[in-house]
Amino acid sequence: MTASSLDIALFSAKLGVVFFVILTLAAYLVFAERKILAWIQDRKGPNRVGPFGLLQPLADLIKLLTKEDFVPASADKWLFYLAPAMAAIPAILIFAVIPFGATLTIFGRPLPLVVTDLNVGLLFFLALSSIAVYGVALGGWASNSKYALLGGIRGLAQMISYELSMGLSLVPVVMLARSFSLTDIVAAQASVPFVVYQPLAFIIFLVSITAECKRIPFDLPEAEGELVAGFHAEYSGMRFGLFFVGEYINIIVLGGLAATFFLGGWHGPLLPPVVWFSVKTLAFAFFFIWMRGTLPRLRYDQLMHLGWKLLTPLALINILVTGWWLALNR
Amino acid sequence: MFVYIRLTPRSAFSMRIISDIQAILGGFRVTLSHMLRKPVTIQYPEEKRTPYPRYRARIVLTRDPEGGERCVACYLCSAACPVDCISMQSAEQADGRRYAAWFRINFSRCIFCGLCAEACPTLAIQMTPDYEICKRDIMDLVYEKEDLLINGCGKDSSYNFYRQAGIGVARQRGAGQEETPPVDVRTLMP
Amino acid sequence: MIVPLEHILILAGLLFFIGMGGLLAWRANLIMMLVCIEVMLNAVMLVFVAGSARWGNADGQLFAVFIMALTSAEVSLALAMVVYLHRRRKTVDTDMFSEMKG
Amino acid sequence: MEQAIFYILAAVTVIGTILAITEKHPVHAILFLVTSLFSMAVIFYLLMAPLVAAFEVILYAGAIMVLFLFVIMMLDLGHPEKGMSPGWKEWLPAVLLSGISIGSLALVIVSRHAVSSAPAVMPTIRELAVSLFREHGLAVELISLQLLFALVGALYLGRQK
Repeated sequence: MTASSLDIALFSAKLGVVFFVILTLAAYLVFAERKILAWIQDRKGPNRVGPFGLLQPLADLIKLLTKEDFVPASADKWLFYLAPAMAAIPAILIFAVIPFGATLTIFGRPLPLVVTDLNVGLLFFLALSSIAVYGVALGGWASNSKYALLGGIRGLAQMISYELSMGLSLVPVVMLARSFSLTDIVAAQASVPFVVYQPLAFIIFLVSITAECKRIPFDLPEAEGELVAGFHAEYSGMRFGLFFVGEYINIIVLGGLAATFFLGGWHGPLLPPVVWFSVKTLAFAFFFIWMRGTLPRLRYDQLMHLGWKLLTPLALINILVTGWWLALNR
Repeated sequence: MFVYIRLTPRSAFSMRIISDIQAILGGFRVTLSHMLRKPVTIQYPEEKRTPYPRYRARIVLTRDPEGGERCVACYLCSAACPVDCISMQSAEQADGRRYAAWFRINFSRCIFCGLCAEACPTLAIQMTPDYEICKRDIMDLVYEKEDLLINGCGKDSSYNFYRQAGIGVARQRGAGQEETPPVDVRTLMP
Repeated sequence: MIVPLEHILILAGLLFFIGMGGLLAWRANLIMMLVCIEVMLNAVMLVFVAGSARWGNADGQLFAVFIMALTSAEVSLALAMVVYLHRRRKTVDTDMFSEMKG
Repeated sequence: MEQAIFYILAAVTVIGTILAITEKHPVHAILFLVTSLFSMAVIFYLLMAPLVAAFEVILYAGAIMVLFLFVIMMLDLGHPEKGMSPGWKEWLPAVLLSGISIGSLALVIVSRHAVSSAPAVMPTIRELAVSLFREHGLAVELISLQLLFALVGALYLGRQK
């Protein structure tokens, strides 16, 4: 085996493992969400399929795959087919730039535990998260239904608004790490995680990513109470499943990003790096679920008010203060 | 022109932020405490809760203490039923005692309101705590008289309608317990 | 440089003139006119970036970024205008707004 | 390898743009344009400008085109049957003019020699930033002012009476 083919084999193995782990994790996050929400509501949650209901994701998958794939007669067929993929794929692509462990050495070759270390990794993340808007908007529009259209328009406006505060809250991180590369950002937090220097940016980022993945205080695009299911009201079968899985992949990826930007990524005492990274990521996932069980949905004007009049100015002031601080301590 | 200016003192504003944060964190605390609590779920097919004796579920037809049918086919239950799920056909025995030739309750329509049991003058129709009424075929939910009739008195084991007011069936008119003799209309002449 | 500069210039020229042709053809529809202008601006950005790559100079990339910032300002204003005009006349047909031609 | 990718992407860009411009349905046109912008972004990346590539996706595909989509969805313009799509009378002069321009451009380029130039060393993002804020500080200020004006203008035009 030559050196380059060994590299390629290692890389493909890494890719396969990452892909498999993320998809499995997303499926089990659905299960975990149902379980934890049940506990919050003093219920037991799914416990029939397999021991403790552990095979429930498999049953869900079979159900979704065997359901009728219904397309409304007046829908825009191609966009209707395309939208779920456009919602799910950017989410999984973002993980390509997240470093999830220290560099390993296998067969005498260094194997960095990141799919690709892009020197504009942070911008790559922002770019893909802005692409994810298309799935919501086009899915809502192509269904040709009132509720879906309303959900799509709401999703569009919400995700554009909160992308701004999300990007601005990451500027101090870049200023502290002096790099766009996520590997460098993690390396810069070897001693102290950035959440210590930037608690405000951390909170703004957390609120913004909650809005980005349309989780419950900000789930206006799919608001069951008012819009039936919002942008995916007309979807069924595995197309709906793709929207659904995309949402949970988004939770994992955004949790991993929050850990990378503010909690020091895979750095941590005692435990191996990969374990630290998973613990931090899953803690964020748990927090999202906990938040879903706790907070009520915002009204639309409150959502826009929070995004434009509170988070964005706060993020800008935070950038200014960080700049001053960095200039004084140079 | 009326100009409305809302003055918010700075202290009140900061107080509001603090109280808002407290409210949100309090919500998180409550959900966390519920997360650690024991669930109240009853695993139904395996664990069953015992219903109270007066639980209103499946309807039965009871018998009097002598073992005869209580139902006199008066149609009051059928009239009281808001969903019209009770139907019957009255008939009369040779001694004038009425009974139901057939008696049918469609449980696929029954709403278990209990109005039939309230309307029944002879305590024949009663409700039991048997709540597991599920069938694969909807026609199996139509209960005939033989399905409804039980060998027992139900809730009141001493009551017998014809003993209280036996219209010539158990004894002569006016001879029942706590029954006044029938008024002879001819003696009421002024 | 992975390909000769001339090839990139041909690509940019093609895009620019496609955008120009579209702009001329779609001159009744405000939205499509704006879309065509975006295409033309993109072609210009491509020229700047290609020049930057050819001579190893940062200024070309910076001008591409400037063009993007200007475009976003332009588009936000233009789309606000479209919404405003649509609110007045319920159409985005430019021929409907020609009462000032004298 | 990279050259082949470049030519494929160039073809995708041109075809996507042509489809976007000839498409009658505004939403489909926007989508074709987004495809073309994506391949353009990858071309930028191949031309050693990752920053511009990222901004192309964030700003063009992620913000400007989404804004178009938002306006089309909000104003309900996605009906080609009542849209003002151009007929051959509009297309003919446009195609003629563009054809002449493209032809003359091709003539000019063919008359010269296509020389593969020497690989240049690309500035890093750090150098880009230094150049941006040291040498072009005035331009940054002007552009930020213009963005402010655009913000005020959009708010003024969009306000409800």
